[in-house]
Amino acid sequence: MTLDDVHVAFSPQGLFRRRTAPVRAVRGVSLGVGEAESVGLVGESGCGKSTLGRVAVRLLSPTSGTVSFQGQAIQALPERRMRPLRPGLQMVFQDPYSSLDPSMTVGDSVAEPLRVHERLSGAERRARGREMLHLVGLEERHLDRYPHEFSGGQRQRVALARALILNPQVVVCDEATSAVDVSTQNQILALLRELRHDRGMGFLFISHNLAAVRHVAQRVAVMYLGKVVETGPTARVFAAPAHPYTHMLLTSAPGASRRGAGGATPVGEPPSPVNPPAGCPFQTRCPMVMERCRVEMPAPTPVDGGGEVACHLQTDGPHLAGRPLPETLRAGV
Amino acid sequence: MAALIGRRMLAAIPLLLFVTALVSAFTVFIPGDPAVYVAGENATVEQIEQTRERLGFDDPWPVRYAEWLGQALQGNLGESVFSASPVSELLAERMPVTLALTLSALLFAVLVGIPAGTIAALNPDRWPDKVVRGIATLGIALPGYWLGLLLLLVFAVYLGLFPTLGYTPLHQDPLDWLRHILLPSVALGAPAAAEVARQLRRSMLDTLNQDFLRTATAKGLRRHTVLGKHALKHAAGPIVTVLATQMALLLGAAVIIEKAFTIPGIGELAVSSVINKDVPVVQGIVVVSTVVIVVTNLAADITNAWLSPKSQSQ
Amino acid sequence: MAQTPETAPTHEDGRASRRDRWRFARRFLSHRGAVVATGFLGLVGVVAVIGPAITPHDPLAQDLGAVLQPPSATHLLGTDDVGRDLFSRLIVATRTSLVAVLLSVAIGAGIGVPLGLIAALAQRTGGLLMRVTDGIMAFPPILLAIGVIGVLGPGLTQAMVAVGVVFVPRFARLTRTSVRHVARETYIEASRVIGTPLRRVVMWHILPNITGPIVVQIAVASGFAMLAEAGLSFLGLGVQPPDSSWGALLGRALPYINTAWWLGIAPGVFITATVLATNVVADGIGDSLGRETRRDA
Amino acid sequence: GSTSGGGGGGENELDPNATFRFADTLPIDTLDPHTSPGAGNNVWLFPVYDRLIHLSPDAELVPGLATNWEFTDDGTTLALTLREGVTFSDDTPFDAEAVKANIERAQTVEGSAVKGELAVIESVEVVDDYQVEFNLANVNSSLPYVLTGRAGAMASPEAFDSLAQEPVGSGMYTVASYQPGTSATYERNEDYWDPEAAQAATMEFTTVTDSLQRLNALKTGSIDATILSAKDVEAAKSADFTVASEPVLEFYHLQLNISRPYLDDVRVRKAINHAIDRESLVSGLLFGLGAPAVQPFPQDYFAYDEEIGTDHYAYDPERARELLAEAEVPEGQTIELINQNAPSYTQLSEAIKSQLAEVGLNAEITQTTNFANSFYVEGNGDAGAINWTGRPDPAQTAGLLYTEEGFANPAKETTSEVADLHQELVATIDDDEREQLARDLSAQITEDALDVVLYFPFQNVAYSDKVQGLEPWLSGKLEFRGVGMTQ
Amino acid sequence: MSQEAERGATLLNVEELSVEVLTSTGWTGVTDTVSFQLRRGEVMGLVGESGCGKSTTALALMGLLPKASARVASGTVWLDGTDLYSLSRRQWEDLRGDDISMIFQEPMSSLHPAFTVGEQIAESVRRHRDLGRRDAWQRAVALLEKVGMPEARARATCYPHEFSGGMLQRVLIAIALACEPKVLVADEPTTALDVTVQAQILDLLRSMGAEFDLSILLVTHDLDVVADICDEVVVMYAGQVVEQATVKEFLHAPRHPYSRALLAGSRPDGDDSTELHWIPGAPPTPGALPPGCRFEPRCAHAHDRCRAEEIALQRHPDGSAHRCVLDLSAPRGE
Ligand SMILES: Nc1ncnc2c1ncn2[C@@H]1O[C@H](COP(=O)(O)OP(=O)(O)OP(=O)(O)O)[C@@H](O)[C@H]1O
Ligand SMILES: Nc1ncnc2c1ncn2[C@@H]1O[C@H](COP(=O)(O)OP(=O)(O)OP(=O)(O)O)[C@@H](O)[C@H]1O
Ligand SMILES: [Mg+2]
Ligand SMILES: [Mg+2]
Repeated sequence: MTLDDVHVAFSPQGLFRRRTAPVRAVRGVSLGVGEAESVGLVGESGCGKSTLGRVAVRLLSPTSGTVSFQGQAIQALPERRMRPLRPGLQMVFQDPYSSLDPSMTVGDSVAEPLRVHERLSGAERRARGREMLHLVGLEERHLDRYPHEFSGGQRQRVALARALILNPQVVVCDEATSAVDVSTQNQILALLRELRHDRGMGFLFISHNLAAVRHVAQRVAVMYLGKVVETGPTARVFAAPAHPYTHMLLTSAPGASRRGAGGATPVGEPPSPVNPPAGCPFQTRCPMVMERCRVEMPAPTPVDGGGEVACHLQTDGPHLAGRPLPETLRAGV
Repeated sequence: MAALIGRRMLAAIPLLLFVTALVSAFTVFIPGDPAVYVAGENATVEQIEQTRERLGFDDPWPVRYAEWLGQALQGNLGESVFSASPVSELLAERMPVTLALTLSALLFAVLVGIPAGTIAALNPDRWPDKVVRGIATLGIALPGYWLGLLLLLVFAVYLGLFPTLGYTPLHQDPLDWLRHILLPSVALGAPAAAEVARQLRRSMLDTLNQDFLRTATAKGLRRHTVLGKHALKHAAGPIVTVLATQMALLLGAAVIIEKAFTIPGIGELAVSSVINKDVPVVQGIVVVSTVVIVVTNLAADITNAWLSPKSQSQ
Repeated sequence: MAQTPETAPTHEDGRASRRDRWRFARRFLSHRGAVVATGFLGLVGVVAVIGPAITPHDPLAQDLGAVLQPPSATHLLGTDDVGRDLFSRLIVATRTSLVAVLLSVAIGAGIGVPLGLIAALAQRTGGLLMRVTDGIMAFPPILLAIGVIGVLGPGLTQAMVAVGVVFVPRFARLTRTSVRHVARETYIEASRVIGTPLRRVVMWHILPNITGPIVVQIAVASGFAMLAEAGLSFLGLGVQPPDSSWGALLGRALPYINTAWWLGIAPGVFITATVLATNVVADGIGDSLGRETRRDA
Repeated sequence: GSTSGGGGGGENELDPNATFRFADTLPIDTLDPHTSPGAGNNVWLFPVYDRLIHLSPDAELVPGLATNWEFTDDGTTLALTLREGVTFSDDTPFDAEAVKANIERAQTVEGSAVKGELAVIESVEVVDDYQVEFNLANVNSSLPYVLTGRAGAMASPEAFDSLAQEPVGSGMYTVASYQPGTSATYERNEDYWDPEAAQAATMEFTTVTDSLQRLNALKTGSIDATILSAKDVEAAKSADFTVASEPVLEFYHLQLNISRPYLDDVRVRKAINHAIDRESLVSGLLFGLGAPAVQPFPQDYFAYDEEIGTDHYAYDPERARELLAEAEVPEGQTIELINQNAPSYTQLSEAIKSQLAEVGLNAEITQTTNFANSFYVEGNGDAGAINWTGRPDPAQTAGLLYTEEGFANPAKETTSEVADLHQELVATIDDDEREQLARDLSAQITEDALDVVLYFPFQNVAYSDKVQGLEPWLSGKLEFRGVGMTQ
Repeated sequence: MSQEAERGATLLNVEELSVEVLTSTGWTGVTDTVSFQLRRGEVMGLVGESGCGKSTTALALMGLLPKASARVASGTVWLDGTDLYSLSRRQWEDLRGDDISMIFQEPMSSLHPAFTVGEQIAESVRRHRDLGRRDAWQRAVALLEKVGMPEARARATCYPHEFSGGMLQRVLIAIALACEPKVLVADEPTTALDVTVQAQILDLLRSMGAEFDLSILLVTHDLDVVADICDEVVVMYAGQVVEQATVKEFLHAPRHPYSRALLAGSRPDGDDSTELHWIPGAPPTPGALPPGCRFEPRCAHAHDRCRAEEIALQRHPDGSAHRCVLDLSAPRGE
C-alpha cells in the first residue's frame, strides 16, 4: 500500500451556512507499507494521523494525490469496484466503545466481513469467528455476548478479530492500543508482531505513544500539522532524531529520565490546521528556529542512518542526527 | 449574531413563498364555494356566478397566487371574502390575543415545568420524581379542551373567580387581562408544562452526570449555585428547543382553547376561514404564523447560542 | 465451558436478536408502571376486537323518550342525547379509536421514517427534503389537518390521514437525526471498511440502532393521535355519525357538561388513561432499550 | 304558547345610563347592510340601521323610516311617505334623495347580497323631499316585507364607502367600537325619533357560538341576556334567570330533493312524512321546547292552514310502509342524508336515521362543512336535515324553498299547483286575499309533501332580572326596541 | 529524613477507608481499608490497573462520591487535624476549593461550556475569599498568567471550546489553586493529553507544588508519570493498598509481585525484538473476589498460603508497607 503526495482538506458545507476556510488536515504526505512491514505513524493530536489512515483504507477520498493498493490506484474507485479489494485492506479504530455495533453480538460483528465477502453457512461463519476470537485471546463463550458486556481491552480485541478474519495484507491500526491498559496494550502489540511474522501482514501503526511504536514498527514517520517531518528506521529515529520536533517528542515522554534531564519543558502548542503558517510548520514551537524557517518550506533531505527529514537544520544548521544535543535545545527557549 | 439573524431572515423568504404557494394550491381542493355564501341567502344562480367571477375564484390557482403575491409584496394582504375587512386588520385585531395566550401558556409551562423537572431529576426514582412524572404524563394525556372546560366549570362557573369568556388587552387593564388569560393559559400550557418537566428531568439527569458539575462542586460552590446556575444553564438547552416546538403546537391548539373560552383570537378565524375557503384570510394567517414560528426558532437559536457558546461557533 | 460440540447448531441472526429481546423484556418487566400500562392497553385491544359482541344494548338503538339519563342498572353509564346506551357506544367506539390511532401512526411512521432515512443518507436531496419538512412544520398542525380534511372531506379515515400527515415531518426529522447520530459511530465506518454495501449497512447497523427512539416516538405519537382524534371530533371533523369514537363521544358530551356531566366522564377517562398508558409504555420502552454504555472515566 | 317565566320585578325604574350586554349565537360578518349575506346579521345591524318599514314583534308591518306605504298603479308602483326630521348619525339629513341613493346602492354595490330581493324595483323616483316612488317591473306584494330587512336598511350616503367597518345609520344606536366577527359596542342615539326605543345607554354584543358558554356567561354575570339551546333552559331557570320561550318563524325540516329517484313519487314523500315521530323529536331533542309541525308556518300565524293543522302526517310507520310498498321502494333503500357539520344537526340526522330505519329506509349520513353549497348548489344527496330561519313574508319562504328558481330548493322543481299559488300570492296586493292565498299555498305544499317539516323550535331568550322589555320576536331576529335595565 | 522534618508533617491522613457502591446485587465494597498518609509538600502517586478503586478513593477524600450510588462504609480522613467525615454539607462546601481541591482527567468536559474560563476561576475566588467582582477577575487573570497562559487577560474572556486540551488543564489547575489549597487531588490529569503537553502539565504541577507548598495526590495508571513527578507511591489492587514506598524503592526494588508485574509491563525502552510482558487474566470484579490474596490468581509467585487466608498489610519502620507473604526486595533487607 502506498500513499503519494496526499492532500486532504475538509471544507465546511451548507446552503445557508457561512463559508469558513477549509481545514487542511493532511498536506502532501507520501508513505508506503510493504509486505510484512510495520510502519509507525506518530505525532501530536490533531496533526492528521487518523485522516491519513482513513484515506489509506479509502474511507475518505483525498483532495489530491494517489493511494494505491496492490499496484492499483484506489483513491477514485467507485465503491463497487473497491469492494473486492476491501478484504486485503482493513482498519482497527481507536475508540473501543463505539467501534462495535451495540445491537449485534460479538460473534455477528466478527463474522460480518464473511457475510459480505464469502458465501458461508452460519455454522462455518461461527467456526471462523471462534477461531478468530481464540487468536486474539478470547473464548467461544464470548461469541453470543453483546459489546456492553466487555471491557475496553476486550472490545479492542474483538475489533481486531473482525479486521483480521479476512486475512488482510495491510491493517491500519488507528491508535488501536491507546485506550487500553499498558498490560493489555502489550498483549495486543505482541499479537501484532506475531501476525506480521507468521502471516506476513503489514501494519500502519498510528499512535502517539512512542514506546508502543518503538515496540512494533520497523519504520517510523513523524507527522506535524499535516506534514511528515521525519521518517526513518525505528532504531535511528529513536536514537538520533533529526527533527527538533521528534526530539521534543522523545524528550518529553514522562519518566525518571526526563526528570533527571533537568526540566526541558516543551513550549507552545501546535497552530491550527485552518491556516498553517507559511514556511516550516514547526516554526512556532521550534527552539532552534531560524529566519529561513519562517518563509521557506524545508524539503525532505536524506539523513545518515536512513530516512529523511524536512528541516532546514539538516541542510543549513547544526545537524541533529547522530550528534550530541545542542545546548539551546536542552534549555528550552 | 446580526449575521445569524440576517441569514435566518433570508432563509425565511423561500419558506414563506413555499408555504403560501402550498396554501394556494391546497385551497383548490377544499370543497365548497364561498361565492354561495357571499352572494347572500336570496341570491340566484346567476348572482352566485357573478360573485364567483368578482372574487376571482374562476382563475386557476397560480394566477390567483401570483395576484395575491403581487399585492402581498406591496404589503397588502387583501380582504376577507366574507367580511370584506382587510386581512391585515383582522390579523392585527386577533393575532395579539392569540400571541398573548400562547406566550402566557409558554410562560406557565416554564414556571411550572422547570421547578418540577428539576425536583424530579434531583430525586430520581424517589417519590418527588414519581409525583412529577405522574402529573406530567397526566398533563400530556388530558385532552386540552376537556381540561379547559373542567377548569372553566370549577373556577369560573362554580367558584366565580374568573370570567368565562372574552378578553381584555393587557394595556387596557393588566389585572383584568390576567383574569381573562389565566385559565386558558393553564389549559393550553398544561401539556407544554408537562413536556418541559419531562424533558428537563431527562436533560438534568444527563447534566448531573457531567464532569463540569463535579468541578463546580469541587470548587466548593454552594449546592444551589451548582444546581441553579451551572446545571440549569446546561440543561436548559434542550428545553429551549422544546419550547420552540411547543410554540408551533400551541398556536394550533389555541384554536380549541379559544373556542372553549370564547377568546377572540386567531383560532376560530383560522378554522372558519379554512372551512369556508376564505383564502386571503388563510394566507394571512399562514404568513403570520410562519413568521411567528421563524422568529420563535430564531429566538430559540439565539438563546441556545448563549446557553452553549460552542454551538454558535460551529 | 469449552465442551460445546463442534457441530453446534446453526446460529442464525434470529438467535442473537432473541437474546437481545430477552434483555429488553427483562428490563421492561421490571418497570411495574409500564407493565400495568401494557396490561391496560392489552385490555383495550381486546375490547376493540370483541367489542361489538359484548355490548349490553344495541349501540345504535335510540329512545328519544329517555335521553341524557344518569347511570343506572340498565344503562351503566347512562344514555346520550338521543337516548342511546353510552356504555355500549363506548365499547363499540374503542375499535374506531384504536384503528384511528394505528392508521395515523402508520402513515406518519411509514412515510416519515423512510423519508428521514433518505434525507440522512442522500446529502443533497436530504437538505431539500428537510427544507420542505421545515415548511410543513411551520404550519400549525391543526390548520394542516383541517386543510387535509378540507381536501379529503370529513370522516375518520380522512381525519387520521391528516393527523398522519402532521406526523410525517416529525418522524422524518427524528429518523434523520438518529441516523446521523448513528452514522457518526465508528462501527458504521468499520462496516464500510469491511466493504458492506450501503443497503446492508442500513439494514444491519442503522435500523436496529434507531429503533429505540422511533419506537418511543411511535408510542408518543399514538397518544397524540388519540388526542388529535378527540380534538378533530370536537370540531366535528372526525368520525361520522352514527358511528362514534371516544373523542366524538367526548365532544358530543361537552355541551351537556353541566346538565349531564356524567356523559363526558367515561370517554374522557378512557382517552386520558389510554394516552397515559401509551406514554408510560413509551417511557418503559425507552428506558429498557437504552443500552448500557460503559465508559469509565 | 308562551312558557315565559314572567317578566321579572317590573316595578323597578329603568336606569338610563345602563349597559345592556347580550351574547348572540352567530358571528357578525360585516356592518354593511347591503353586502351582509345572512339574516343572522340583522340582530347586529338593526340597532344601527332603521329600515323603511319595520316589523312588529309579531311580524306585522309597522312604520319605520317610512310612515306610510301603498301600492298604486295596479300594484306596479310602491309609494312611500318618509318620516321627517330624521338625520343620520353623521348629520346627513334623511330624505327622498337618501332613499334613492340607498336603493340604488343596494342594487349595484359590489358584493350586494340584496340585489336579488330588490330586482323588482326598476327605478326610484323622488317626488319631493319626503315622497318617493318605486317603479316596479311587476306586481310584487312581498316588497314591503323585503324593505323590513337589510334591503330596506338606510345608511348615510356620505358614508357608503366605509360602512363595513364604520357604519353610519339613523338607528336608535351608533356603533362605538367593533371587532369584526366577535363583538361590537353600541351607544344610544340621543336624537332618535322614538325616544322609547333605546332604553339602555350602551349595548355590548358578543358572539358566543356555544349555548353552554352563553349560559355560563349569563351565570357569571358577564352578560345580561342571551339565547339558549333547549338543553340549557332548565339550568338557566334553576339559576333564577327568566327564560321566554316562544315559537318563531324558524323551523327544522328534512328537505327532500324531489328530483331524485323515488323521492319524485309523492307517495314516498308522504311515507317519509308519516315515518317521522315529531312528538318524540321535540320531547327528546328539544325537551318539549318546540312545536311539532307539518306545514312551513307556525300555528297562530296568518299563513297557517287550520284544516291541515299539525297532525296531517300523524306518526304512522304502518302507513309509511304501505305507501313505500305501493311505490315499490325496495326494503333497505338508501337515502343519502346530508347535514351541516354541527352537533345539533348531527343529533337530528341520527334521530331521523333511526326513525327511517323503522320503515325500511336506510339513511346514510354525510356531513358537510358547507351545506348550502353542497345541497342546494351542487345538488348532492337525497335529503338534508336543516333549519329554515324564516322570512317575514310567506311568499318569500315559499318562493325560496318550493319554487323552481328558489335558491333553497335542492331539486329546482316543484308541482304546478304550488307554482301557480305562489305566483298568485306574489301578484296579490289585497291583504285579505293574500292571507287566504298564503293558507292555500301552505296547504298545497303540505299536501304535495314537498318537504318534511319537523318542528318549530322555541326561541329561548334568557335574561337576568334587571333586563326589561326583552321578548322573542316572531321573526326570530331580536330587535331590542324598548329593552332596558333596572338599577 | 532530616530535611523532611519541617515539610514532612502528615497533612492528610487516610485511615482504613472502605467505600461501597450500589450494584445490581446490592452494596458492594470497592475499596477495602485503604490507609495512607500524605505529608506536607509531598507528591504522592496512587497507581493501579483500571478499576482498582483509585478514583473512588480520590473522590471519597473530596466528599464527592455520587450519593445515590456510592458511600463511605467505614474509615476516617483527617485533613490537618479535622475529621472530614464529621463535617456538615455546608462545612464541606467551605472546605472544598479552599483547603483541598481537585482536578480531573478530561479537561474538555470538566469545564462548563457556557461560562468563560475567567468567570469559572473568579467564581471560586469569590466563593471562598471576600473579593468583589473586579478583584476576583483580576485574581483570575493573575492565576491564568501563573499557569502559563499567554495573553491571559484576553484569554480569560474565552469559552472553554476555544482552548486546546492542555490549555484547559491549565485553567483547571488555576481553578484548583485559586484559593491556595493545602492539598491537591489530581485524578489522571495528563492521561488525555499529548506527550509534549503532558510534560508541560507535569512540570507546571511540579513548579506550582513548590510555589504553593502544596501536597499533591496524583492518581494515575502510568508508572512513567509516577517516576517523573512523585516522591512516594501507593499501589492499589482490587480495592486494597498492596504497597506503599518511596518512588526510588518502588522503581528499583518493588516488594509486591503485583508492583513488579506492573513495572515489567511498562518498561518503555526496547524495540521490535524486546519481549513484552503482561499480567495474565483480568483483575477481579468487586463482589467476586477470590478468597485469600486478591492477586493470587494472576500471581507468578502464588502458593497455597495465599489462597488460604487474607494477607494483612505489613508496615515497615521507614513508613513503607506491602501486602504479601513474600518480600521481593528481600535481598536488600529491611
Ligand atoms: N470530518 C472532518 N471535518 C472537518 N475537520 C476534520 C474532520 N476530520 C478531522 N478534521 C480535522 O482535521 C485535523 C486532523 O484530524 P485527525 O483526526 O486526522 O488528527 P489525529 O492526528 O488523528 O488526531 P488524534 O491524535 O487526536 O486522533 C484536525 O484538526 C481535525 O479537527
Ligand atoms: N458510582 C458507582 N457505581 C457503581 N460502581 C462504581 C461506581 N463508582 C465506581 N464503581 C466501580 O468501582 C470500581 C473502582 O472504580 P474506580 O473508578 O475507582 O477505578 P479506577 O481505579 O479509578 O479506574 P480507572 O483507572 O479506570 O479510572 C470499578 O469496578 C467501578 O466499576
Ligand atoms: Mg486520531
Ligand atoms: Mg479512575
